[in-house]
Amino acid sequence: MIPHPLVLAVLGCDLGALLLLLYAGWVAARVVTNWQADATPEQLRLERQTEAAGLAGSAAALLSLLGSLVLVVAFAGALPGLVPGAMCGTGVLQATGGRGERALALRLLALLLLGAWRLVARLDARTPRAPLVRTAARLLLLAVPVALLAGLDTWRALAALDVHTPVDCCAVVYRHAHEAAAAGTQQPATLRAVPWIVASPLAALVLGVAALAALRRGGERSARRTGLLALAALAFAPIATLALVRVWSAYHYGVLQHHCPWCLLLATHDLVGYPLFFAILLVLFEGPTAWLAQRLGERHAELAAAAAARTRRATWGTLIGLALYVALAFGPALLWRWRHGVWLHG
Amino acid sequence: MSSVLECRQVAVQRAGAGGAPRHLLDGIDLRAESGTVLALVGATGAGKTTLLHTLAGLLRPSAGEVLVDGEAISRWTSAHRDLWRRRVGILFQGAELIDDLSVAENVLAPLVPRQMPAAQKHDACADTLTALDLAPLAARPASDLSGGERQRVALARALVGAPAFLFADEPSAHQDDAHLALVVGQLAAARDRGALVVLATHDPRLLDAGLCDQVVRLVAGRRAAGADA
Amino acid sequence: MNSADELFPRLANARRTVRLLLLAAAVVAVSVTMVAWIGTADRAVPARCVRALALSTLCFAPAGTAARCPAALHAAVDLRFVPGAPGSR
Amino acid sequence: MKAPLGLFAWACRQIARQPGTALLTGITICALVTASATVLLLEAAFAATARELLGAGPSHVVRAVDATGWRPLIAGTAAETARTVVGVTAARPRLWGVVRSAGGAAVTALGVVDPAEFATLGQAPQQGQAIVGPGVALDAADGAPRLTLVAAGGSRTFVVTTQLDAASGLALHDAVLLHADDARTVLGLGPEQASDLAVWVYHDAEQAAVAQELAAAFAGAVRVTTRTEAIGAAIAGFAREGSLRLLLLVPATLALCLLLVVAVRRGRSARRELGLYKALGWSTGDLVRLQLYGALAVSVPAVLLGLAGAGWLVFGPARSWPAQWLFAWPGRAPVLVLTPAAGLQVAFGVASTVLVPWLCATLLPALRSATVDPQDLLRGGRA
Repeated sequence: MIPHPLVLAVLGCDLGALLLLLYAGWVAARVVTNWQADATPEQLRLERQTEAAGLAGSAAALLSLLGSLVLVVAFAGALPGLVPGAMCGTGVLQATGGRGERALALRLLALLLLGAWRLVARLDARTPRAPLVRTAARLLLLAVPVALLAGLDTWRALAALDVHTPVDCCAVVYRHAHEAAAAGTQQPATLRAVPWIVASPLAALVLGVAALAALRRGGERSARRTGLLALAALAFAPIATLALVRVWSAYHYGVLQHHCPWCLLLATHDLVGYPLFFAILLVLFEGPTAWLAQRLGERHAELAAAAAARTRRATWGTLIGLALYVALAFGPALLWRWRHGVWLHG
Repeated sequence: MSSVLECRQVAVQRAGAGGAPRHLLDGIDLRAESGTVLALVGATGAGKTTLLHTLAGLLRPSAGEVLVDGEAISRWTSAHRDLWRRRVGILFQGAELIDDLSVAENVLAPLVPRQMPAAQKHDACADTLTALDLAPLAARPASDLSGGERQRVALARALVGAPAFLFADEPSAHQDDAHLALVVGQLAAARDRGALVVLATHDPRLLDAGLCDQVVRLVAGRRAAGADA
Repeated sequence: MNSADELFPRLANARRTVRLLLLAAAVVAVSVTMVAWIGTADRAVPARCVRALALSTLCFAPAGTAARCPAALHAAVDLRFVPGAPGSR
Repeated sequence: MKAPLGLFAWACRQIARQPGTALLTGITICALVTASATVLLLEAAFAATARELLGAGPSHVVRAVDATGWRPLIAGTAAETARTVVGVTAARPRLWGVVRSAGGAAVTALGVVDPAEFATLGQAPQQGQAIVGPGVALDAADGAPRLTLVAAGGSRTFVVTTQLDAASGLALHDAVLLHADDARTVLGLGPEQASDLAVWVYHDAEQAAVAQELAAAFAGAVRVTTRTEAIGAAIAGFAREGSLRLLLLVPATLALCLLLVVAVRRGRSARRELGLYKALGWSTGDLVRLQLYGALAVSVPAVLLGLAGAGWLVFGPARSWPAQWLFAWPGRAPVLVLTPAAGLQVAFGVASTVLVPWLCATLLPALRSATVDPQDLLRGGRA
């Protein structure tokens, strides 16, 4: 493993998160098995440990998020300089022998689970009788192994990083493009782009309408509206990502066939990838959060007020993410069309 | 804002010698409103301190409920009882001061985590120290104080946050008559400010001072019948 | 006692000490960064030397050691760059 | 002004109550950060310097090779051969080699092949003259500074017209610049020969491709080294040396572990006081924040001072010490280059490898001691 400072930073954050998660997971296991609302000394000690485990879990979630951000910055900006032939993160991921992609996917899953746990735990902490303490503990027990796996895969990916064998970074990107073209669909680039050119604005429109509908106060069908919002968000995230890589990134690169997600994170493209992928992740996090908070508020009356406030904040978060994506993905395309009179895709 | 503190069939037990449960309190019922003084009297070991700590949310009853304005705080989780104690001032029987901190710092301790301007915290401490004749001792470490002075510092610490509920265990302990008047004056002032004051005491000087609106006598963890004044 | 410093002297001193320590550490860190920054200002001269003499290595290791020009190493020979020159390991 | 009387002030007061432990913790963290940051900062500075300065140098160096090692090249034909390769914009033969001065030190003799190019540095040396780098020792016994080199055909003495100042140390610290003919004599080369050939290409990304075509263009066996390989090899060697030096972190890490044990023991003894705070209305979060502020108040200045110490050792007047100890650098070390990004990366890396584990190690005992319940305090019978 190369002792690059950012690599050390990722390992430091992961180590810290691991220690805290193990403690929180141990307490969560005891909550699931021993929690009863009585006054025995064991119950009192368990209540105190649950508080401490909540703080430890939050600190671990923060460290995991920080470690993931530093890992992306390392893959996108710092490590390509050390891997011969790598121009961006695509080359670095190649040099990890495929472990890098899996580590990033597991880290995203761990962050989603820790985000869900933190939502339930914070709502639970707002009520005196902690009705959701077991639910929160189960969610944490679900997140701990995934986080451990993500940490292990990250360490293995960084350890397997080969800085001697040259990688063919852009060649991979162009080969994917040609394989898609040669896969029996001898259509020109325009026709292959049409599904994404139609799907992404449509998904954005549906998400926007669902979010605005969810913002309308109260009403008996609010649960269905937040449910629609969650579904729209879960559908929007993959469509927006693929459309960004396949179609809209061309207007940032100025080149048609360069379907590379990592080059958007380079300084040569003004690091526009960071706000774009942040917008997609914000929608992915906040959309389902709105529905989950709504459901919890309905099931536990004492949570209603806190849950309604969180639902509203999550809906606004989804709208902000959507607006950011529309501005940075569709904006350059519209600008190109206005400036040159034609779409880049013909 | 007037509050009502109630006890319904409160019982507190603890594992005694040999593991057999020992009833410290059993079947306690009482009700008190803010703006009044409730005195808990009884022999040593009758359960006065235990009932005081149960009302203050420090102990959770093994049975029964402690309610504030109808809300059973005894069923709350520890975290919420912590925050509820920000409305509470507690004077322990043994003063429980932090010896290597100064008198002023001991009085400031309850206010430290609260989101209040520093000036407000400072003024509250200064006024409370002056009211209990402790201003000259402000910079002295708590380890150098006499018994009476320690008890007054502990009372000042209990009063500094203008609590809605004041639970004082033997507030007049080690006080000479001059300082007893100061203590009684501060307890009366708290009552007049709208707080509910609950005293656990042996001291007849305190009972005769005309301070108490309600007296509850405890015998062996139970409320003695017909003994209320 | 109308000020917190009088009522809580040790508290105020402790806080002031830690703040001073944090400030001093920050000042030291910034000043060393400035020294490093100023020091690196005169890298224009070595850049001119590299261009003028077509150098492909820098003087981070003494002449004649393997670290001086590792890329020039040849698997079959030791470090004598010129036939007949005295061995310089 | 009424000083804020919040958790941070109270945490500072807690430190003042046990200054000895806090001072020992700070010194240990500072030493740990200084040690690790010095090595990482030196590596980052070296890599940044090499990339920036050698960017102006040749993109390829061609050397003739035979079974015994390097062979001289025929300067004229080699340059013409190189210019035939597509993408090559310039080729220039170089005269250089390692020779000994009379004093026994190994120096790098460099022939000034293109006086026009050299004009940016000053007047090129004439025959019998020499321009020496800041690290070369001269013998100035009888007035004019002279330098005697032990060469292939016997020793030669040159009049030193200029000794370059320290600013050129990065490139020419131990260099002796001679007239081309003098250089050939000292290096034992024939009139048409050159040590190797420096080549420049149109675009940096073509280095790998042009290298193969260059090798194919030459009749004899040649070895072509690209600039990326040269820098990579230098950095890798440097990093290997540095990594060995990281072993010095072991004692400092043990000291930090010792302090963690002290922190855990102190946390346990403070339970009674923390229970009292809980009784007075503090929450678990308040207690954790109190102990976190205390840990930060000690470790942040220690990390800052540690990083500053490392910066001083790598860039300040004391920079020669680590260069000599870590990389056997003789005499006064040159001033290295450090880009802000590389500096931030090192600071961020070291701070998180020391600060995050230390805060976690402080947070876990803090969490455990913060889970005290007033009842534990009361059950102690004192209340």
